[in-house]
Amino acid sequence: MNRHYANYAVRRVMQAVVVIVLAYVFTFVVISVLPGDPVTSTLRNPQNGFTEEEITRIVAYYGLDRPVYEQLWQAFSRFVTGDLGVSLRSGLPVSRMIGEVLPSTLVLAASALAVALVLAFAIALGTRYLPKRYGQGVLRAFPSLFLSVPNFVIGLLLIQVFAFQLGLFRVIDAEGSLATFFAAVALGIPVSARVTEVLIANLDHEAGQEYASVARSRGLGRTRLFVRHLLKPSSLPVVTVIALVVGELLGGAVITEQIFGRTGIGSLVQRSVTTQDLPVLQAIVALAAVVFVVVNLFADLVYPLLDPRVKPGEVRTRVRAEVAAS
Amino acid sequence: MAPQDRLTLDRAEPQAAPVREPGSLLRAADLSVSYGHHQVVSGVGFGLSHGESLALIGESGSGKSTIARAVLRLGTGRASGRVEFEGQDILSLPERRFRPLRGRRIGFVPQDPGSSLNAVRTIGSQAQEAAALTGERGTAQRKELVLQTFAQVGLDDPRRVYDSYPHQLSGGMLQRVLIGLTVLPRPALIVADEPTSALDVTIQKRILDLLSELRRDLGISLLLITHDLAIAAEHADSLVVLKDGVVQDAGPTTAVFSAPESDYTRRLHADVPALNPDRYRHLRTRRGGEPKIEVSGVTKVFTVEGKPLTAVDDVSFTVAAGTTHALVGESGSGKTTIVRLLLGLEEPGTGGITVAGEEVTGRSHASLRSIRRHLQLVYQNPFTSLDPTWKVERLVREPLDRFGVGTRQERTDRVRAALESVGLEENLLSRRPAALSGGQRQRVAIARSLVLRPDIIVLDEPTSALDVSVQAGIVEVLVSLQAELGLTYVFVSHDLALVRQLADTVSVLRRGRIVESGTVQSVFDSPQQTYTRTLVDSIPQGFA
Amino acid sequence: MSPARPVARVRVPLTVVLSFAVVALVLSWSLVPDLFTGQDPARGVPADKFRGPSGAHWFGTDHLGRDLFSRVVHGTASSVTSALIAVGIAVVVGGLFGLLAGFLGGWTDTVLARLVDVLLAIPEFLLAVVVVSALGFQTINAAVAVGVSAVGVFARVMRSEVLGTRRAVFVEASYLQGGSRWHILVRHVLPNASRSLASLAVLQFGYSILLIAALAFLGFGDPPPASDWGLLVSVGKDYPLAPWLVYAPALVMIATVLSVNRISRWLRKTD
Amino acid sequence: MQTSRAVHRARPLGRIIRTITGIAAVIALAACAPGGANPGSGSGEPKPGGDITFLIDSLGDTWIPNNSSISSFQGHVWGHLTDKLVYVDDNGAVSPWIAQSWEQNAEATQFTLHLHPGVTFSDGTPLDAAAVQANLDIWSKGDPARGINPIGLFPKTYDHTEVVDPATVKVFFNAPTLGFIPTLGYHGSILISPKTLAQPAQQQADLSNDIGSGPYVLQSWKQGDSVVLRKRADYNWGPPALNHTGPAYLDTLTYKVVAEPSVRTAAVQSGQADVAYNPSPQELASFKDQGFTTATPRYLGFVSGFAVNTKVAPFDDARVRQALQHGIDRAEIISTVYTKDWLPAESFIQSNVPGATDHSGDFTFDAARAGQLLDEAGWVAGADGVRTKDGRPLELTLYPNPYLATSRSVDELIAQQLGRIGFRVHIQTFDVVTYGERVKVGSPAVPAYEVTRSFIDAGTVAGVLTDANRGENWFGLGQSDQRLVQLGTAVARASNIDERNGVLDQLQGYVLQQGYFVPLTQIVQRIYLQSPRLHGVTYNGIAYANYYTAWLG
Repeated sequence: MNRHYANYAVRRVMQAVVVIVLAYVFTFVVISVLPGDPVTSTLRNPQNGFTEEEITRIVAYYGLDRPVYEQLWQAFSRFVTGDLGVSLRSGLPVSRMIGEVLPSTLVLAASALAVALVLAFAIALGTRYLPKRYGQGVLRAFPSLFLSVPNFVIGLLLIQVFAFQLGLFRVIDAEGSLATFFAAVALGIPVSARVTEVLIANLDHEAGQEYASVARSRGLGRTRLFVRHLLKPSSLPVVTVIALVVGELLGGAVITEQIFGRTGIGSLVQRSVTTQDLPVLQAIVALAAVVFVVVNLFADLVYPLLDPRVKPGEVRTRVRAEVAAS
Repeated sequence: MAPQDRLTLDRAEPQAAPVREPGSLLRAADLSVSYGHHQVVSGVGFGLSHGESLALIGESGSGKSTIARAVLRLGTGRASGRVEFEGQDILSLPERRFRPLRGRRIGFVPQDPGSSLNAVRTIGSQAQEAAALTGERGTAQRKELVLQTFAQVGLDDPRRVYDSYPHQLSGGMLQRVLIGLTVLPRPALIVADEPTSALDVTIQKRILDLLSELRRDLGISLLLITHDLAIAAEHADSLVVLKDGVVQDAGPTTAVFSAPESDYTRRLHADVPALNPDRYRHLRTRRGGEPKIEVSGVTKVFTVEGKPLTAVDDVSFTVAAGTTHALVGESGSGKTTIVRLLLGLEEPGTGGITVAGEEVTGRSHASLRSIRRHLQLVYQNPFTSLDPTWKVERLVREPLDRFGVGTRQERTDRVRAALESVGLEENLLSRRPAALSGGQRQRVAIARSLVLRPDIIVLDEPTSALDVSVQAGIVEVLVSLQAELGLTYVFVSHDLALVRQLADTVSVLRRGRIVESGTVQSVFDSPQQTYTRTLVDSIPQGFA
Repeated sequence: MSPARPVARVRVPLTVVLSFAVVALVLSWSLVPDLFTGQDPARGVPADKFRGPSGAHWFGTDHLGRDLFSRVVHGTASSVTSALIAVGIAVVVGGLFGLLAGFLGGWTDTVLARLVDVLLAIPEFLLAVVVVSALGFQTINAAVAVGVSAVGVFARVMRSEVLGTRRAVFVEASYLQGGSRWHILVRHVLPNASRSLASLAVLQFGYSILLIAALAFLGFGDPPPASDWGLLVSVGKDYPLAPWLVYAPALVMIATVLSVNRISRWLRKTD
Repeated sequence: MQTSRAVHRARPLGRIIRTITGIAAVIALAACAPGGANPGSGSGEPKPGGDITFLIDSLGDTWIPNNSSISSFQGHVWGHLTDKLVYVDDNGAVSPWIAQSWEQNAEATQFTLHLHPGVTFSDGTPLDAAAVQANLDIWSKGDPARGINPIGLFPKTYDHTEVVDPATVKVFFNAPTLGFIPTLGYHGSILISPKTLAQPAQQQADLSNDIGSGPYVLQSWKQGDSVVLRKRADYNWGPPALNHTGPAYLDTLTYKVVAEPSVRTAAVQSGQADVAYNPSPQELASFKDQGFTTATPRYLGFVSGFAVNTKVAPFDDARVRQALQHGIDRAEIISTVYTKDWLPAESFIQSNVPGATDHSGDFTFDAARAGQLLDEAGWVAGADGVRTKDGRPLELTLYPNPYLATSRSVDELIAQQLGRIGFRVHIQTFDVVTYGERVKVGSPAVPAYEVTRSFIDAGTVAGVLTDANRGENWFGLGQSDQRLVQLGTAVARASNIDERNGVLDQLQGYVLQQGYFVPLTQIVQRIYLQSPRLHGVTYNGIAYANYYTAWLG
């Protein structure tokens, strides 16, 4: 197993590197498909009153007059050395812009993940304890409901009720702890749906397994059965799910941050898209891919160590399919 | 898990003192269990005394496992009636008071040892749970108890077992672990739900013997759930025969076995291969014709995780036209690989295979097609061998379409004829496999293999996924078709009793090698090898 | 033990019936909106602006006095169509990727697998945002973007289904029956692999409605007087004094997606 | 907002070298400005101290001064961090600020500015003639090689500046540039420390490196999120027109980005913030009823309206253009999309621009008249209400202007109104970037370009009418309309305000009678909802709120 595992680890790391490189190129190409360049089109706004000659000189400053492959090569060789380039709009180094807002998004994403996990485990636990006829059906409908409500509606609702009606937090102090909590709820609810679905499905699966009956036949009560037997095998796939929803947390942050007035990666995406600030957008997408790939790499490498049954690379596909289908 | 303890029963019954009479330990009366509106057990009653054993016999859907679970209150169905254990009606006990009985007084041995232990915890940590039922507090002492018990149930290296994860042990070892954990707290009763049906034949016998031994030595009563009449007769003092949740026959083993009251029991008796070695003799016309299949010196080596694994090692046998040759072996004996080699699905490393005079090895897909017209395969599991999206008519017609046989009308006629020959009604033509029973599906699979009118059919454990009575029907069809069409069969099976019923010649396989071969008569009556003898001995004899 | 499969009629739960009813209603809104509302979605009576829900205006009126119910009904076609486009792209492109990768294996599989990894590595919503920003801010482009962002998932599911089906015993059986690769691919692998893809597609339909709405909410969709559901919420949110402008279309959206999810779940169960 | 025309609207310039004294301006403005601009004044005395939070849609993209000073968003911050050479109030009146006085030659090609002594930037650098020279140069030319744009509307006729002495500069133009002095009060013309200007773009993009001389200095900022300003204790050179000396009253100003308009207004309503920028106009009435202050200052510039492309059929026909003018019900737009605070257009420039005259008679709403004009032009009403001519329907595509939040709603309403007289109106909306790319003046796809443009001097008008002197050629006429060319040239060449005003009146009448421009309403691009406890806010000529004079009650 050990040599096998080492081989597997090396192969996965190499795959991850290839994916990151391809993701960078893919994003660059997609973004550059855009006809014309964003700087020119903004400068042409008549209110600015620029002459064509002035525009040409400004565009040359940003290097936008060069062919795409040349721009890609330059941007990529800088990216490899950790230089993310300079924003077309703010004129600031992109790494500084991202660095400034990153902590806020990390806090939000981590809180949202915590909310999602607490919610998921609470609901899953509820389905074990509530009577089948009444409470359970409602609980089981939760993930589906969570996935059906647009996250911007959740956000608007939370703000309306908790900030304006009840005055629990100040919207202008978006980084405050309660404001962060509610933003995390808005962001975490759809994520929790994914975790809950997998968790409930696994709990049901495990509880239906023969070993659960056998354990009960050894006189184990419901709680000890849950804690000692069902919890671990059911929660292990959650590791993989968490790795998969990292992307969802980043994507959802675009809307959540906009609604809650937070300044983070999400609102930076929103700004750089509306202003076509390509270097910023490129850097964020590339970094998101790096984060996603690294987190998943980590999950894949750790999983076989947590679950004695699993051969490297096996469960991942199963859980992925489950998540995809949920 | 939903609570199943909301049972409303007469609880005014006095707490009778245990007496030594039939049913003094466990007595069920008018027991019914239903899932939703579907009643699966109706008014069943039986009794079991201290130190005795009782077998509940039935095919799938007979409700036997449901009853076992009702006794342990592990099932999800609603039970009504009465189940007295040591004089106490356990159906009406609140869960809180019943739970102490589980494990301590009533033990449970499950069907599939592979899935009956938590895969992410070590055997030892789960064994601790069982040891705790003895009241022993110290972990070290409990471990000592566990290790002793493991030794007692015949596990060679208790310490290694203790530290292992379930997937690191074989099925037989796991079943020993489970039995050990069950007897550890010295319960009064063990409920064993088909404890051996997932195991190889030789191990089956050893496990059953172990159970009987423990019962004798420790004075534990046994409630044995099984579909195998022969096994039941061998290991139980009394029998209850169930069909569709209703008792068909009950009483001491000798009585039920030798003079069954119900038709069902009689039919069941007749369908068990072990008890009727000569059932199909009248249908079998032995014609030692030309050799249809010749396998000579075939070896196949696979590479698994970088290591070579010899699946088939220098195997040779011939099958005469119109006869049945059986390949017998336990799991891992290489019998499936031989089938795949025969069909050209694998290339042998060395050796040659000739089918109907044509060399199979080293041929292209296209030229193999012509051989396959003569050579058809019936798979083990009819639940996976039929495309679930296709209808019966199209499933059976597929070989005709692929080989472009006849006109459309001719094909339709041949499909109908094939279905008729396997005893299926025409109205099934437009059904999909999901709407068929297991036996019907296997008949469809056989019809599909017949429709091209091949000379040879390879039958890869064609009945192992089916009930005995269904199996009997299928075997009947196979045998009469052979008589009618002069087919040659290669019959792969782990069930020696079945082989004895329908094969002419046999090769006994072990770890890829043929250990013994010859006519069925000679191999079964006077086995030369120890292994063959063990196999033959493991055929249940009914009650001895 | 052979699990006897009773030939039982499939019983349809009440919630599924309700879900089908909701979906049927929504589909008929999109096909024949005029049957359901007599009011012009684009022309309002400016004097009647910001009227709350009432008998005359079920969902109230908006800032130009237009009937919101009529706008929701007339916006259905665009919301439904764009979600269908998204699903179509995901199913066709993703399905094809998965089919080829799973069936051909080897180099094709390796190359496609890396491409799919890339699509999966970029967070779905971010990918949609990038694609829509490259194509231009219109609902149709948002639909394409959402479709592209789902290609990875569909490819991966299709691939694993194909691999699973390809290894199925009945496929080998067909091969032994003389079936060619093409025959097996088209007649056995595709129908079987598509079954789980179908319930995923239904699910993705609901999810696409939400994603396209989210893009519209951020201003990456069609502008008014179009009345996609997401756009209605997005425009409505600017008028906190008329909360129905947000909640009426939001509820319609939630009901639709919930129903679609329920149906998908049911399809998966009855598979 | 009530407009009172200032006394120095007509400021004689010319041969006589005239010095405007600060005192005169102070008296004049004290009389009119606060009353008009500050509805919240009057309760108690101003007192120092306090902090306010201003919620804004965005803080734009960059802080490079030249690239951001004219932004509707960053302009708020620049207005407090920096000073300008002159002050222009909401009626276009120009008064001294850092330039205490100025003279010009008769041809309006040379200007001499006399600077306020003792003014320093917050880094201690003196704001002297050299600093002004550096600023004028960078406004005019920018430095594209360093990524620094020029200020677009700065007169292209600028030649150079000479430092006469530390307190005097002389500015030279290569053609008459009557608009130079007013342009110095334009939001682009902010005075930045020469040290900052010498830095590369990446440094200038960091707001903390951008040093001004204004009443506030930067305390902290976070890109895309917020800017906190702290008052400068030694500030003592505010515009005399604002009637306030010494430092500002409020201790800090916090500009905080809240993208959702409803969240901004709700935050002010619930007392969590003091000012919300750009609330939805339709909700203003309700806020007023609840006791909140609303401000809708008009900037100086063009009204909201359409520049019609006469190259695109059928708008090559004056009768069709006039039908557009008469077919639009401005009162309904105001009552539906806006409030009573909005005024219908009287010309194609805002009525507070010096030189604007009332021509509303040329484009009154009259559906019957519009129909008649279309009949005369040969457009026949069809069964579905759409007029056709030679089989072609009467169609018009509108492109709502993304820089004006209400534009979308207005266009939807106009589509309904024009629909009644037989037009089929399509609406095509784009985001800011795509709009900039696809919707251009004179493009054949754009029959009616929706104008939103502020200017500080009416002379700007001359540059848009035709393509003479690299003009913007708004109406697609080139120089084919002799009369228009002639009027435009007269406005541009004028070296005297009185002379120019006369021509300007003729020009307005001619453009509107020809139907070249279809005015809608006077434009309010910046709307403020503010807490009732905030007093003393002033609004300048480009409608930015100034909190130098503001205090909390």
